[in-house]
Amino acid sequence: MSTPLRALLLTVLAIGGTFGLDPFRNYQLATAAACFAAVAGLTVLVGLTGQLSLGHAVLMAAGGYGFASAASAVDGPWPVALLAGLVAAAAASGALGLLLGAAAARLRGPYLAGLTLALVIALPAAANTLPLGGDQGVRAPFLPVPEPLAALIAVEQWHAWLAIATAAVAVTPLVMLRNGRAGLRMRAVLDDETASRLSGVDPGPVKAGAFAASAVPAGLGGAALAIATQQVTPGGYGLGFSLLLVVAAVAGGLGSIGGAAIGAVLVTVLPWGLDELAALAPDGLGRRLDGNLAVLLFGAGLIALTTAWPGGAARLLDRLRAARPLRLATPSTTTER
Amino acid sequence: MDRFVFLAAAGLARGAVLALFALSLVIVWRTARAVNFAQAAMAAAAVYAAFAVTAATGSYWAGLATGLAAGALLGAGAERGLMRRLPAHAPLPGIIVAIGLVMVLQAGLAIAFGPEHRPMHPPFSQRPFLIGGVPVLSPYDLFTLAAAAAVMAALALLFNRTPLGLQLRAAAFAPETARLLGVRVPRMATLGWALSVAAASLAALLLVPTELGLNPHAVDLLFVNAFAVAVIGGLDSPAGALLAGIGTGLLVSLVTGYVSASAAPLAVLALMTLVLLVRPGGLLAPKEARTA
Amino acid sequence: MRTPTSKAAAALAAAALALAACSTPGGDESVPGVTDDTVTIGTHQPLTGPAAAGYSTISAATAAYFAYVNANGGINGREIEYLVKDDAYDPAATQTAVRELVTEEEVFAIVNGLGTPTHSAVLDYLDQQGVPDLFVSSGSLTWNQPDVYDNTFAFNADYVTEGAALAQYAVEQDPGAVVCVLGQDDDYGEGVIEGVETVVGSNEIAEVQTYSVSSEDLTAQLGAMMAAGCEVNVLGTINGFTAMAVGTAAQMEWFPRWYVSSSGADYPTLAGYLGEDLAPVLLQGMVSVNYLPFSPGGEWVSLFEEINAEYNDGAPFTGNTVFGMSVGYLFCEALAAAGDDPTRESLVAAVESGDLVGNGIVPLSYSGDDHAAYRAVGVTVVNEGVQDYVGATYEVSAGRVTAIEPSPVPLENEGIPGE
Amino acid sequence: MSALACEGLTVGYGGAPVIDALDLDIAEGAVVALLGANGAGKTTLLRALTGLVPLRTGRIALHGRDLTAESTEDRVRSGLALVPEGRSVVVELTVDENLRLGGLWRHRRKALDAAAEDMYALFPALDRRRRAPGHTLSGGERQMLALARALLARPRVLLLDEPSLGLAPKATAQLLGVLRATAARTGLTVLLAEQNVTGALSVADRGVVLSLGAVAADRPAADLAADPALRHAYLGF
Amino acid sequence: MTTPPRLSVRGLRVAFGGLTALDGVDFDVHDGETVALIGPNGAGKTTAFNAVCGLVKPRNGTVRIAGRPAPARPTGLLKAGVARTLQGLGLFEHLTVLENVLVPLTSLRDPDADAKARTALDDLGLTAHADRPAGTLPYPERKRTALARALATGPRLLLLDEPAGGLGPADIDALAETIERLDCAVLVVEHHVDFVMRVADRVVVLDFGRVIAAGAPEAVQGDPAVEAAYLGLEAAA
Repeated sequence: MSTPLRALLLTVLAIGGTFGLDPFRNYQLATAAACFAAVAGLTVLVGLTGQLSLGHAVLMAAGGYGFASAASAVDGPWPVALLAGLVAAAAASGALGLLLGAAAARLRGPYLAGLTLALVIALPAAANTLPLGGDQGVRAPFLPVPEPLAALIAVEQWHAWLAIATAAVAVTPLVMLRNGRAGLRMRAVLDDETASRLSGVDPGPVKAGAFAASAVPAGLGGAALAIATQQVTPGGYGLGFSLLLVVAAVAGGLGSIGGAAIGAVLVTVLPWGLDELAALAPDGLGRRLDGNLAVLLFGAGLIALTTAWPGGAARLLDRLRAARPLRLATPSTTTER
Repeated sequence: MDRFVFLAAAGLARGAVLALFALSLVIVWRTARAVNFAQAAMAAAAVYAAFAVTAATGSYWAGLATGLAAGALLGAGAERGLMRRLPAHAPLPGIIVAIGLVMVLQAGLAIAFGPEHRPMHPPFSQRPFLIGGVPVLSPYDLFTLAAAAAVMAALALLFNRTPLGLQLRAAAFAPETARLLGVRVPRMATLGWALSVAAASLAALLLVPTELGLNPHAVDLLFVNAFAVAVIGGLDSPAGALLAGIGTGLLVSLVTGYVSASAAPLAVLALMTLVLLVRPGGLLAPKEARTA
Repeated sequence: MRTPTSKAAAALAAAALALAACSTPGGDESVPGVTDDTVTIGTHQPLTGPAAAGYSTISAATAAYFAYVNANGGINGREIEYLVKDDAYDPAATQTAVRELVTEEEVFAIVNGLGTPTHSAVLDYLDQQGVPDLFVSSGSLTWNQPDVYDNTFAFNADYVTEGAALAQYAVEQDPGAVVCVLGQDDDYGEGVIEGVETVVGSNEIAEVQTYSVSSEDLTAQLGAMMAAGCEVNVLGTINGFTAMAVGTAAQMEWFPRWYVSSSGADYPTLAGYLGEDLAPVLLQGMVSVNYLPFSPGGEWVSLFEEINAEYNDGAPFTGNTVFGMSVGYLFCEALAAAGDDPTRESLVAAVESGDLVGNGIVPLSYSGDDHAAYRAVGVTVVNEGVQDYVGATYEVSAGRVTAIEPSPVPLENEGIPGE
Repeated sequence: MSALACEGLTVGYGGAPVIDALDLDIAEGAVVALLGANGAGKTTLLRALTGLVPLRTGRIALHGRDLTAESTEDRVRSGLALVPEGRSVVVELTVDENLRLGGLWRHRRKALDAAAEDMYALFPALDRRRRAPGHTLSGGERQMLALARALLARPRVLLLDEPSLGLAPKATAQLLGVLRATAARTGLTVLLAEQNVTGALSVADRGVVLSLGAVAADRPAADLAADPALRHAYLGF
Repeated sequence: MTTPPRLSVRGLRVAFGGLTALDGVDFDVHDGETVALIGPNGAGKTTAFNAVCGLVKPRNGTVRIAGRPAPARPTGLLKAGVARTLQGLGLFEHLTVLENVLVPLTSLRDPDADAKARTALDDLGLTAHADRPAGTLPYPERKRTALARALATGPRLLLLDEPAGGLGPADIDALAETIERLDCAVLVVEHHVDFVMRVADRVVVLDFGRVIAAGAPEAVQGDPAVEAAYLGLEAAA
């Protein structure tokens, strides 16, 4: 089945799934869909080209700011505003990604990680210095349920639909890119730069392009989040969130889109679940565990995964499936290199 | 002019701490080819240890010694327990494990000690000397400068003038050759980590009394700025860390004083981007000596 | 479908099923959060993260007050269930927390959500859902927009009011002094600066410095202010940075007069930062403004101290304790006024009625077209380690500052509102 | 007495073994030339002996003591030294630092100074360039430095991998001369892997020819030099 | 007017720090001709290859391909019809065999990439392995994959770096046949002398970065300088 067709099917399936969820779960699903888009971009970047970005939250924020400002500026029916917002989100994050990519092509691992780290830290300062609304951020327009559907579904479900559709629009081209010529070239560069040169693949542009290609889905993820939350604030895209995206990518298995989906759901649902659990603990302890327990477990999981079991969740599925001798058309890469 | 003198002096003290922390990153890079993204969390944990001992004994110096020892132990433990198990020649797993360590340590500290800011008191007065009516540096600033300078000098001596330093450098540059010459390379990596985190802990111990108070995130900003400094100076270059540390300290102080506090992080980011685009290996990157 | 994407489908479907199994939305016609014997309300507070140090004690105090009320029969026979969600001062987490409170817990109202950036993130959502959004814990002017957000009410005196009152008192005490401002680089600092400007004129502030909450120190800012010859420093700072500003200046042997906004002038908290030995010396004469009854030995404080001892494990008694319990009192008053069968509409109507008096030292100003709580503040001064009102009280409206008489609300019925 | 002995040594990197069930015994004080075409397994054997590549099977003994389980560092400290092929000079360090690095575990400071001076006397070309950074050295200088560095630790068994690689004939002659003289003076046991057959055999007592990871010939050097099979193994003509 | 040689190298000089790897090397390869570059280890053969491919920057000298200066950009080289194998295989180990062959074809944006890749695999008997990751294949198949990747683009100049290294006699035989069938210019570096003698039309001998002999295989075989280079200094005397 072709990728777009499969994506369509999955999108319909996911949208159908929203009927089984109450409003709060639908809100969580929308958040997970937004994270999925960003994590998919990140996992392709890290898994296929070996470049680690600690700053994908900022790319999401760029998309969110782009969406919010463009969609608010458009004075028209909601589909027009939505479309304008998404285009602006892709443009803003893509432009930032291209800039980062240009730097990334020149930098080795730790230098790139350092640059992206500094970028995350500078976001609140940038929000205060540039016209981005400071700590309060900017409002994204509220998209109410369209009239014909209003009796049928709650607003959270509608936003979940929009977020899922946005994620699909973000991830489908990424999958096609990854399975196509560009993905092949990225993996070639990761495998052996010298052999790549001799095969006519210039590592620099490939790495830079991969960064930009990874930034656009992240930006659209930011747009999806803005749809669900109607707000873009620098505080929402801090270092903690950026690291959570890395956790999701690693947990799902670097390079794996399906893994990105698993990872995104994991980082959305697990902290909430753990906090519910912490609430059961005695008051003083509960308050200390609240919020911290999830981070502690994520950190421990990240360490365990990387040291003991580098393939992530997607690899586990592979292994379970190994009983049936099926091979993936595109082997995903691991952290082993 | 008064304002400039004052800001420059404040920047110098801040720069010394930055340079020391950046140097700690250079050390672990040079001895183990690793960037320790958990440096801030480890240093914070070491400061908590120092805080506890100072609170129990009443002695700043006992706390300081405990903090350094705790830092060294944490560094050695992280290398022995985690980093050594990772595949060599690939930076990514090390970075990811370090990020995991940050999450574990910071959440663990928050669970153990709560989110409160715990005030730490400096061992010397923070009342600055007035020169021509302009407050310049306080005794504590001088202590900071002296401690940072002494440690940097001691590390320079260690690395460049002692057999141990020679082994540390050889193990980092050419591990296989070093092993063939009887150098216990794994031990050197452990030692490098221990030295590095101890140095970072000292920087954190010097910094925290001038801050709002000790909390699990107290060292985060220092780490990010110091990382920028190390990258600006060149991860391989101790002299670069020193130079870029002082320079960045001055930059932050002057931008904060003359422009605004929120512009300072942007100024650091801009400086870093500029340096990396012009010299991707940092200001004082050594010439690529290796050909193979 | 043997590709990684199919795994996404499997995962999403599995997650969807798992989530669906957890709960189902309620669909009855009753008032959300209200039963015959309970009223459930919620809030979002920074229990972890950078702001936890300054504010995590507020919700504990509010909860303690509600426990006291519940132990004495509740309001109109209903006990108050107070659900506190941690948002770590992260707007994204606030979103999740508040949506969970509204859709999962089906709370009657959100009470005392804390923080400008955090609460801004849920303002529209609460408005769309028609959830009463009472007594927001922030001095931003955002909460007072009855035309846009008809269910949202502020609790703090706004920052502009505080800045103006502080500047007015400074000008009266010390005409001709060089006035400077140090403000946080957000709406808090900006509000205070704006308030000061309304009194001294927009170009008359000798030096304006800002800091960001992630700052390591204030040395550069204080140095610049000292060099500018500042004599009166108005601070729009949170407690930690007030302490740092005062401490840093003292280290420079610089002792200007400090005029501090209420959010950063809680004496017990500042003493915690500065140390019990230094605080009375360094904070001597520090001017601030407030509107809540925290005069030591006053009847409200005595009651709150008892409640704190009995229902809050004797946690340290600070301005946050008074603040948290006062919010609790005001909510109980509103709930009592909302009738025997309260609805969201009757609760909002009760607040807008203008009949609520609260427990402040100045009148509450809620009405149908004003959702600000306090438009007047009283001046406090620290003297020998005791922070208390000095009598000067100002009302700020339409950019004008007028002196008024304080009108403290007496304690009635052991601090439990009833009809 | 045997200085270095190995039994049933098998080494491989996946696939077929590179060294296949190899036995070798070198008497104390002997200078043995290890010969064989490219890919015969000479380098792999030397790396396996020093523990740089793991054994699949077999055991290694130095002066009767089993080394098989020891790390490279410990083998070196037991007196086994390897001068690896190519540029093993640490290019970031100076000549003097490189040289001293060889003896740090062995000597106290004073003794190290003296040992270093001995080496400078032996290799005057290095003496002139003590402070020069490693990357400025020529190929011959690098090879001399690597040998001097290995000798500084006074090993009991010295393994050399292609010391003549990239060296001019004169330099090779000089290097091998120093080696021969040192061995004769100190009783050092040497295993010398060389493609320069004539040069190697001129200093060796015995020659071992490796082919496909196994010993193809093992006899006194003088006999081997005249063996046409050896010539064919190298030149194919 | 004569056609310029497919590859023309003039006065090539390459140095790494103090090491001179190539010191004024000249040679040509004409269309339809197979030239072998031989010499002892470290003579500079691979460096010469790298200089032709732009992987190392020469200090002096020119490299011309069909009369034009060799392009520096990776795609340019490929478009100029130059393909190369690497000594250490240089396969994309995590890519399948088919993907390995596809990479250079996609670089050329060849519309028939898939068909050409499959033909190349077919020619070298790799079709059965097309979908296996290259790193999992046995050594001879990996070697053939590298060759297939170089051949798939239909090069006018093929550079083969030790193509026979590590192969058994049967595989070497098959390789020789493959090379004999090619009609493009081939430059090959190889130690396996029988193989060189079989496939080469001309032989260029390098030693210490200089050309010490060049000509027909038989002529070079008898050259005393070559013998000296291989067997060492004593033979030269």
